[in-house]
Amino acid sequence: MKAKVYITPKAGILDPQGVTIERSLPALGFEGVHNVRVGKYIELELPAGDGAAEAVDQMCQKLLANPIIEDFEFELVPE
Amino acid sequence: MKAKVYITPKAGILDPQGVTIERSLPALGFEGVHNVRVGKYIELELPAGDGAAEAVDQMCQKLLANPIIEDFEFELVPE
Amino acid sequence: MSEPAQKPAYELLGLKKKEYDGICDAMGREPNYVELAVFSLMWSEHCGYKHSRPLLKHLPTEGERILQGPGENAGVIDIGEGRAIAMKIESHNHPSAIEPFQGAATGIGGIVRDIFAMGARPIANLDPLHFGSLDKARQRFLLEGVVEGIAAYGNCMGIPTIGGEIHFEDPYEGNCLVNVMCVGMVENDKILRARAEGPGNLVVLFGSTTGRDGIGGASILASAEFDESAEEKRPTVQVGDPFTEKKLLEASLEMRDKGLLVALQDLGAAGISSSSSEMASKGGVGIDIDISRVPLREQGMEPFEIMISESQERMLAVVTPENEQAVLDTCAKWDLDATVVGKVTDTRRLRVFDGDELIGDMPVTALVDEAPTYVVDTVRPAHEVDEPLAGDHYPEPKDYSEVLTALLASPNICSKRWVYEQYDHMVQTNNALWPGGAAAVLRIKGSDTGIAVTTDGNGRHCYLDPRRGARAVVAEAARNISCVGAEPVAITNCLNFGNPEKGEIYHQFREAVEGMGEACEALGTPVTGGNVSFYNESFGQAIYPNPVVGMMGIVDDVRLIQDHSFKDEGDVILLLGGARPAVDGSEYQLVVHGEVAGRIPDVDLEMEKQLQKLVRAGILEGKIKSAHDVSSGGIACCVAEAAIAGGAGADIELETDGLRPDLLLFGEAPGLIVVTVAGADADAFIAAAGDVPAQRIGRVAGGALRFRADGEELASMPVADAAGAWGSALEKILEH
Amino acid sequence: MAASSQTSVETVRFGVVVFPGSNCDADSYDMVNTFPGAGARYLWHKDTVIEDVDCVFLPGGFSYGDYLRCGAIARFSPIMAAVRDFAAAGGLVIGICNGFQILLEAGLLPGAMHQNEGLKFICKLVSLRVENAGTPFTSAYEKHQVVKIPVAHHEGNYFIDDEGMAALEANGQILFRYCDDDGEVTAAANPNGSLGSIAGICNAEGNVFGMMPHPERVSDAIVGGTDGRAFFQSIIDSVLEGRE
Ligand SMILES: Nc1ncnc2c1ncn2[C@@H]1O[C@H](COP(=O)(O)OP(=O)(O)O)[C@@H](O)[C@H]1O
Ligand SMILES: [Mg+2]
Repeated sequence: MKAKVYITPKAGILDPQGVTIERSLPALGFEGVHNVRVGKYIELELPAGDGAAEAVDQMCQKLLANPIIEDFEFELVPE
Repeated sequence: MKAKVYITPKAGILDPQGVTIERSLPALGFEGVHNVRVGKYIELELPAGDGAAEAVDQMCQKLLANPIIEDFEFELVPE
Repeated sequence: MSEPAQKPAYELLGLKKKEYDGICDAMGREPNYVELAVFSLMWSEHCGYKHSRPLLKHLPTEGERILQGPGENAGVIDIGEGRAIAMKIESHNHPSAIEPFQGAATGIGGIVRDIFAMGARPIANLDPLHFGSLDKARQRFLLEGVVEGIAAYGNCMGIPTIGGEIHFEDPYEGNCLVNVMCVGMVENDKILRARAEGPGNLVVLFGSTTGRDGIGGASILASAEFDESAEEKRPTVQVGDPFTEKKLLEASLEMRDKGLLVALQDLGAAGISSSSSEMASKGGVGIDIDISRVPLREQGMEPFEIMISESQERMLAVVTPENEQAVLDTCAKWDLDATVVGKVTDTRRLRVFDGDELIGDMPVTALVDEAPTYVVDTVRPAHEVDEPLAGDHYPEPKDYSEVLTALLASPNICSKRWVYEQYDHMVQTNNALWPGGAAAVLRIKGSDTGIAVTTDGNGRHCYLDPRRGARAVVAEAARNISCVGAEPVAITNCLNFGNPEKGEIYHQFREAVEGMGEACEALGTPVTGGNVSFYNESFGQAIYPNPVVGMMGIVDDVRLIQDHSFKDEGDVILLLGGARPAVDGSEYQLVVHGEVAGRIPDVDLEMEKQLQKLVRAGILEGKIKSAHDVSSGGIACCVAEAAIAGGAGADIELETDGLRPDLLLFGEAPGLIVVTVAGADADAFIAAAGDVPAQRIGRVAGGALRFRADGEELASMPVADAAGAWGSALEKILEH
Repeated sequence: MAASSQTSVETVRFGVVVFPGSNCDADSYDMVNTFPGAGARYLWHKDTVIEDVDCVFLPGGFSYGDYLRCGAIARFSPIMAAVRDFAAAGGLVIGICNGFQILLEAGLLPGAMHQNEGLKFICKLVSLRVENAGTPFTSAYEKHQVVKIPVAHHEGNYFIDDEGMAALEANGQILFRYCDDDGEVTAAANPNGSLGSIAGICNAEGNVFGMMPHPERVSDAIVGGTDGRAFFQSIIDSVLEGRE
């Protein structure tokens, strides 16, 4: 099955990429955009089964996200 | 309103990050994971209105994604 | 819509009818699709050097120190004590124009592989870059992307990017130039070559998996065969993976150290086809490849796609059967895939198998050495004139200080700190000079020796006179090397031109190659290899003809080198060399008068040799306390840069000798060097200069720059103001 | 990656860890060996034991390409379990640049790294102020001494939460801050946006240390400076003292 993982900078934590994008948008003609936050989107395939959700959660905790500065969410999509 | 943007490497384009993560997962005790693809997940807020979808599409094309090597999708979420 | 008339496949692959006939002759039959795909690439301009081979043949390539000239992955130069330097320059212009970050990154990847294919450990990268004017957003985007791409790849590999150059001018707007040079160090007895030998030996492919990258034009074969909408599945842009390349480098050098390799070759253009056939050609053998054994990263790849895929970060090795396991083990240690994909034969043919089935069978010699060559009738373009502009062609500027400030802030002259601070230029801890000077100097660990490296080009000068321009480029590179105290030894070159099928372009190419050869001959710096990049034009507008020279020099005691900064109050500033500055082709002409016209002065190569010898000797004897060659922006900018670097002012008094002061200060001519010596040494130095004209032009003094000619003050400003204009110009433009 | 250099019991032994993407490993190794009282050897990331080592040295580089996050994958290398044990037993562990990032990811030091504020890789000489000269890593410096040591990184923008910061301050765990040439800690002198202008910290126990700047790059006058030597001298002194 497929897992879709969304990793976002923790609320209240500086996001230098988001800040830079937000600053450069007006010059491109996009006014009024705010709260830009840049995170990661990871897709992966893993064996289906009862343990899948637990496995993805563990992967996120241990490797894919850094809990000090990032939050994560994921969804499992059967194929 | 809020836009959620998902950016992924185009099919067929090498994704060195995905490959490296995939290779390292077995050592962490996660077997059988494959097709890991790493992209970006961006959230932003913009003025609601008819032009919002068009604006986000343009932002993706011009700034957020690199259309030569990346695909993007987005959804608009009213608040 | 009506069906377009179907063109023959060879034509869609860029081959001419005559070329196709030649292939049929060599094969003794018509080629199948696999063979046609392989031939079309091997006989492309890129691999086959169809328009350049006849001229390149005449370049001087021999010298006492040359251990390997053109013909291998890189040239190799003996630097003494059992050590050698491998170096090569290459272009990645077209990919960078499409996707600057990845184009530049994979450019670094490619040139680095060429260096470690020789068994050398890469110790430095250099990056000569050319873009259109930074007024345009697209050009700023290209610059930022290219610099980030080079940084991302080189920094990750741990190879310091220590030099290069950056030039901005309109002719590069549609075709940026991204040339990349790599320098490596190898012990003489560990040099590897790409000669496949020993029928029965195995061919091992290691590194990344193979995908559809870079199939490019040949993809029409797939549509011809399947007619599916397979087209969009084939990315034209390749993504670099520096981490895999780092492992490839370490694994290759470890196998070198263990003596496991008969031959080593990187996979570049045309992938397995060219690497295997070139290795076979060099060794006078044949190679069988079984494409079914190649690890793939995409499903459903056609045999021809596997043969010509240009997937990055792959190497091909020839190993004896006894060493097979050790090679596979070393790759496993570095977490790299490695597969035996073929073997060496005595057939002198490249045979392609899909499992047991023979699907291609081509004579190696025809593939590698028999691509047709072309010589085009030359046409001298109308802008090339015989006479230089008259001395009063342009009005004399009213405010010389303003001109000096404008020149110092010109993107072509200003500080390139914004660029080189993005490069890890210190890793490997060898740099005896930090970026920003005439040439970069690296110490060679474990010895007193240092090497100096530089890249130089001057498309604008070559546009006005390609022969003089190319001669001057070689001389300038040598001057840069000499200005740190090192002796110029050898060059590698990257020849960037427009469409060579046009008489005017071919004229530029021929003149430039001949001019380069003359200068290399005269200065004793043979050509160890290089690269040719044609078709740098869009919408009929070609780039300036732009030969780029990468030069290396040697200094026996690296502690004696000198930089360009003014040192002590009271030091005497001398101008060495007799060249007469001219407005033609100068940065001054373009920035202030908005034109590029006239004829550049020719370099006096005999005088140049003596001038450089004088400067080197003066540095090594400790007499010369700073040396800086006069180039863009003329004597005024040369002095200003030395003053800024040293944080010291200069009082300059020149004699016009009939030259209008603006030309004297801002004009350009090859063959001038500004040096400083201690006051007490000045007279003796001048007396010992022999035939080299040496004149006192001022003193290091105070905190201001002052220029006078024939007693009349022309320009003056605090060094801090000059430093401000020069130091922040690029940031200001990019951060506007 | 040749055999280890000659070491004797008298010598202070540095174990330089080599990850597949390390690239300051050889610089670090060579530099340690320029100290008469010290000897370096390499430790391979797949090793599971650390023996005959006084100080584990995680060098700079891009351990696993620094894909995903710097140091995120390296932290799971077999050697890191051994490094953890080594540290728990009181051994000295230093991480320079990528090594610092790995120690953060591994939780051996508190905090995390963001991308540099300017989003660009920065390589340049910067000034640092020694904040605490009473540690095994800084004893050969003087408190508030200003030293010039280069940075070369893309992700050196140090972050820690308020509580963590308070603890760092209270325990004297901040050893280096970015400053201007006069030793003033200013925003303009902060090259990457690090909170508190932090350039280097140690753990509460005082035996694990990480810094972004590269002292091994300024330990030889011919390549631009010697301000880094005192860092290594401190470690050597401290190990020798411990043996007395
Ligand atoms: N401008 C040039 N001057 C001298 N030698 C050249 C030049 N261009 C190419 N060569 C030589 O021709 C050979 C083939 O070049 P190339 O196909 O670019 O090699 P590679 O695929 O290893 O990069 C090399 O040995 C190269 O050095
Ligand atoms: Mg090659």
